[in-house]
Amino acid sequence: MLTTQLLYALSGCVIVALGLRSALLHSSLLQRVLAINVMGSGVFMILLAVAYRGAEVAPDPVPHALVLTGIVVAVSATALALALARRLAAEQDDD
Amino acid sequence: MNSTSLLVFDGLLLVSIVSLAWAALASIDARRSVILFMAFGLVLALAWARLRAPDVALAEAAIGAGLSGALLLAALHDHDRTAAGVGSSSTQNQTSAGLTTVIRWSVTLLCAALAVGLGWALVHVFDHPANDALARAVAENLDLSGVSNPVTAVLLNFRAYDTLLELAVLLTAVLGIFALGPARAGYQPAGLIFDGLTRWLVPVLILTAAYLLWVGAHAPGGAFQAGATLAAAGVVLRLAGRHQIGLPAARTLHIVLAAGVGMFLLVGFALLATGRAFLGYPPAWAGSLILLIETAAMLAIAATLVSAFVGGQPESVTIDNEE
Amino acid sequence: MNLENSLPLLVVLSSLLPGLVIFFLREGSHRLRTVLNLAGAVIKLALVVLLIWGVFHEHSYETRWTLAPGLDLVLHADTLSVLFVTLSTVLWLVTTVYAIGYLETSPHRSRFFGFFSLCVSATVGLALAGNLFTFVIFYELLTLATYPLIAHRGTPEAVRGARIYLAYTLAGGALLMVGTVWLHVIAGPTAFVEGGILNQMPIEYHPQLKAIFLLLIVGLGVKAALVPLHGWLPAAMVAPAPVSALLHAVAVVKAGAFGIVRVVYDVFGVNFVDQLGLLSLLGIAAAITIVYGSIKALSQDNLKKRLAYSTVSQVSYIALGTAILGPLGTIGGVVHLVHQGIMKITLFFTAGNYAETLGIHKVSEMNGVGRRMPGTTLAFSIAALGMIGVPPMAGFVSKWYLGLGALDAGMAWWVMPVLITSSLLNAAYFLPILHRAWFRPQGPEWPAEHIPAARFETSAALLWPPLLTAALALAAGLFAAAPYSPLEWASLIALKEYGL
Amino acid sequence: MTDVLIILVSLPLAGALLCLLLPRAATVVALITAVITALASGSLLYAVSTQGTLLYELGGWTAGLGIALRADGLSALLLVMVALVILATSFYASAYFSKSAARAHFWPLWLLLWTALNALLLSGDLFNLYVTLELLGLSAVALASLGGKIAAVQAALRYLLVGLLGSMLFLAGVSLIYAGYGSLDLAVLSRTVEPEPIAWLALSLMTAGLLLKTALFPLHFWLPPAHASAPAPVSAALSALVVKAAFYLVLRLWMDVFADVVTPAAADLLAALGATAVLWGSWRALRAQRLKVLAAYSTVAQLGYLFLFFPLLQALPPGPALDAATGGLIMLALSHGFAKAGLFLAIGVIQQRSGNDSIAELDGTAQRLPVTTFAIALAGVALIGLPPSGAFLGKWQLIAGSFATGQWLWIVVTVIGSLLAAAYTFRILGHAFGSQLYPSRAFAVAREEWPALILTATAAVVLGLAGASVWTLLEAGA
Repeated sequence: MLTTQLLYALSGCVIVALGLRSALLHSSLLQRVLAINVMGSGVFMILLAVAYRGAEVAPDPVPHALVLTGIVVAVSATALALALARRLAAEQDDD
Repeated sequence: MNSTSLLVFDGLLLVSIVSLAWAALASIDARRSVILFMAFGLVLALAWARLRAPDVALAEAAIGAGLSGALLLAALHDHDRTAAGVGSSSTQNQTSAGLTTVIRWSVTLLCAALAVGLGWALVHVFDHPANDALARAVAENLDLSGVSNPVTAVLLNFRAYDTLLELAVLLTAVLGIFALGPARAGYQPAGLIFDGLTRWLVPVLILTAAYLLWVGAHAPGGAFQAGATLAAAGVVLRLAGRHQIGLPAARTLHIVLAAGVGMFLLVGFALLATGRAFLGYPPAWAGSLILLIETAAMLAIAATLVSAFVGGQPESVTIDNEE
Repeated sequence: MNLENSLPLLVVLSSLLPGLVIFFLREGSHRLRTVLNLAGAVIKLALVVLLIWGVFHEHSYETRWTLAPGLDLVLHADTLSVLFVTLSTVLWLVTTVYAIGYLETSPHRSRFFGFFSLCVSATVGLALAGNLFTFVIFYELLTLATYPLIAHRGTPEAVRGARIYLAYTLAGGALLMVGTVWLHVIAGPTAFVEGGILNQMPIEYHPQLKAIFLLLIVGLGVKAALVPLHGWLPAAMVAPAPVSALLHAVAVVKAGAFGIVRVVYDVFGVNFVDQLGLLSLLGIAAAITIVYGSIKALSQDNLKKRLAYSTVSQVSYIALGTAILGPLGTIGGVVHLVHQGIMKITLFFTAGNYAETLGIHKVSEMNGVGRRMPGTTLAFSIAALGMIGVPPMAGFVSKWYLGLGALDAGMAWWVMPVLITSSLLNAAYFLPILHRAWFRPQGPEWPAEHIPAARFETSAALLWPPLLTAALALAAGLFAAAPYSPLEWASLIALKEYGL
Repeated sequence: MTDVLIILVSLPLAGALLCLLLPRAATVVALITAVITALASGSLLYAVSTQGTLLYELGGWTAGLGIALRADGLSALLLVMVALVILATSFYASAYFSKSAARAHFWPLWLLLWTALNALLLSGDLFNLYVTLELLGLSAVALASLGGKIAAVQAALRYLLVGLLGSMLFLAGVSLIYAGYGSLDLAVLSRTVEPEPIAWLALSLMTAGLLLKTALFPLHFWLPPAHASAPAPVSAALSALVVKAAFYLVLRLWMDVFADVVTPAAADLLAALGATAVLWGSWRALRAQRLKVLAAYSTVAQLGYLFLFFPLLQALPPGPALDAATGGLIMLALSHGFAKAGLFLAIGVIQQRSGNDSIAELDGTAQRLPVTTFAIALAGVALIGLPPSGAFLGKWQLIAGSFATGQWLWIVVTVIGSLLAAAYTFRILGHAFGSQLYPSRAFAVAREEWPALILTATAAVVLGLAGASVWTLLEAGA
């Protein structure tokens, strides 16, 4: 097996775990959003590592496409979350 | 570079990525975590490039690090202005200290176990030769796809349906943001230097976007990278204190936002009408149809991201609330 | 769609459809509502007459509709169902007339008569149920349809009474359902067949069958008000008189008793139940209920409460008859299904009359009421004497056959004492009332006189129904031997059950 | 003919765009779209009943390289439920929002939600399912936050974060599957997946994510605030449909794609959680002070039922018994969908008429709105599982299966849960009686009262009487 592939995949696992942990434990909204994004990046790293075929062979393009989609979905969700947080803050100020 | 030095490079890269992630999540100060998160994104882009995923690397740099970062910083800006904000605690029930430590540790252990489990399973997988069926299928059908960049082929032809729904997700997000109320107040008009900077920076960004869109057919790039770059132009204008930030009036803005999904549907329905499958491009037309869709998508993505950054419909633009 | 497969359905619809229409009627449109009610009742009666004739001439009527794999909704007419259908149809017609008179001015009449019709539709459906699954469906529907009737007045105690009723009956319904499902799993779809279908079951299933039998009997015992499951019945007394009449004589309590008869005879088979050693258990439960109900009735001053406890006791005669092995016991039990109905509905009508006309709710207020309301009091007396079992009243016939059956089955040593004690107790709580009504001098004034004595002692719609049912009770006793009499029909059923 | 599959996704999506571009005509456009889409769903059901499972390969690429849409009996039935519920709710919403400015925002998001539901029910591709989950989650959150009361926004935010976490876990599972089997197509996977570490881990990650979204105890904490603070039509869709979509995916994965991977112990775990959900949810519903909170907790309980019988489906050998039980489970899901949607609409009517939904102050309203009260009663019949509701048949079949497999515990839980449901239903209905106020008609039906009545009647009567067709459909499209 390819050491590179394995190295990146394993780091991906670690990042997923880190993200999940903070997502579950953090109380701060912002950090939860960050945590979920980090977790996503971990998953993306696993996918890209799976796609990797070494220096000579061309990688599997499908996971690349999936990750691209994933990145855009993630940014949309983040945007909505931040907008909600902003509205919430405004409401709380009114009270 | 020989393999050992590459291995060292990989090692350093991954160590820095993991530690950046850790730092971003661990830091108490919201601002610092955001900055670290953006750094994390940029280094990730390097990693993607290293894994021979240049399209993803571009997208990560532009969207993952760039625009997410911009959004987060804007949120922080609100946070500074309002007492409670994104940084503040959202959980109502404050549990006792003893309990929290127990929870902390159990969650940590759980996540550690998950990491080990994932790693173990993946090691198992990598023992076997990789399953290349799909990759080969893509390669074989690439000529029929109308583009030579396999990633673009997957995104806009083989799995175009994913991309259609993905654009729907973007649209949903921006509509949700609009529903939450008016945009932020704009920034103060910038000083001469920055203003002058924008005068040439914006055109460059627009040109880059156009280039990325065009090149996507055969080389790394495409609608998303291009859209993000275009959005960057908008962000710059916004920071320069321009209120209109290149966004059109409500009705037109809505058209642009809907353009991505709309073009997809038009092409899809048209093909259905001609008796082909939904989004089943005729090989001869595939290239141009894809470019058409990508152009619309780029505009929609850019408009969406800028609107998200502004946090609603720009002041000058008010949703026409009929009667 | 011919008569053979549509008649049972039509019998149900004849009250269901008018009921649904009535819901949408304007409160004021009194005449239209009355027309719909009576039309439904009369049409149903006509259909039932057709049914009796057909069943007597061995025609088979069955409506079948599949709801789910292995679950058919079956409406089927056999001798037993016809007996119950006839009872409820006749008494419904009378009760409708009475209810129209009784609720003259009270609010929510459209709601009341709507659910009133649903209630009867459920009862008829339950009577015509061709298998246990269908029976369960209508058993639950009956619960739902009665709840609004009990809560109708909307007073806190009315709502409370209705809630207690629900708590009991829904719990019972759940047990009945679980038992039925279990039976389905081990024995397949359980159609009602004279003589039962389970006696062929291999021995290793007997423990399960025992458990199932207990589940079913407890589930049915709730509505049949077997002690200690009778708690809801006194609480439900807050309902308007016509509802109480329906509850006690036609619908709810009867549904429970009828279900017990069905399960013992047409699902398990009475001999098989005996073989499982559960028949005597049922008998003991019935006996305890009979005596307990009568004793409780003694101490009630509230007239309707006293009648309620008397129901607890009287309905268990049916269960007792079922528990007595042999055709004579069966006849006694089944015929009491009818007799108790006629007599008890009379008693509740009259009680309603006293309350509506003179505001009398307590036994202690009834001194000399016989002179003020002779017709009503006459009806009351006939029914009461019948309940006690004075010859030649209907009640006497039932008890006579129960006694003979007990002798026949060699159960006399414990059945006879029960019958005698309960009859004495019946006398002990009815005769004083009669004495007060006829022979005690009338007090200075009545608690609250609503309807002054005009042409009749009270409004005609209230007076005639009890007189009619009293006459029926008398006739059922006097002409017990006549063809088509309840007794004759019960004997027919008994013969079929024992395959004689 | 199979074009109807893609039509069912693209039609509401196109409708959403039109509503966005023609804000003045939004309501009309939306209602027209709703009617047409509902008809399309009906035709799909018919097609499945006649031709069995339908396949549509997008872009003409073979499933695997491309994405395939699939419709079998299960997805067709759920699609029709979604269509009918959304159709009725749309008519209700046109009255509900007639005065509020939120209207312009509501309709596009509403149709996007429908797009997501249909896409999810038809998708035959794991990653595509992830995208539909996100679309569903974001549109649901955006709708839940409409009106922008502080409680609503707060609940929506938590709802969003939970949903995102859920989809991330799901995506992690998906990537493991791709790593292990090199395909995302469900049909391919159901042939190639084997009971081994990678599959177990992937399935547990995806299931964990979905349970978070379907709010199975103890992951239900986010549901009551979100469902109780959203506008009534939105609550109806969230409680009746959105959580069902995640449940459908769990069912699809466990009983279909990963059937060989699932272990009895895992099924027992789900059932244990389901049992707790039934008891805890019902209990909280019984203690609730507000109608919407009651309805939300009842959803928690009812979702518990849907998982209660997983061990049963595991234990039964393929054959009529299993089909009967599976049909029973689907029947429960359908019946709850209609009933709960109707219940929320009815509560919405009460809330708009009387200004609040507190149970204590219900007396007057319940008597002024007999039809709405009756609708609540019908919903109750279906939630309790009394005849002639679909739930009654469903529970019957499932209890029968439990007896057949000797799984007594689930029977006890079902009975207790049903009795608790009766308790919280009649706690409401007790307020309907009293003689101080009453209308001249027992049933004078106002425009906004019809949808609730129709939906609840469907659950409590139609589904029961037409029940047999559900089983035959599942057979046909199997």
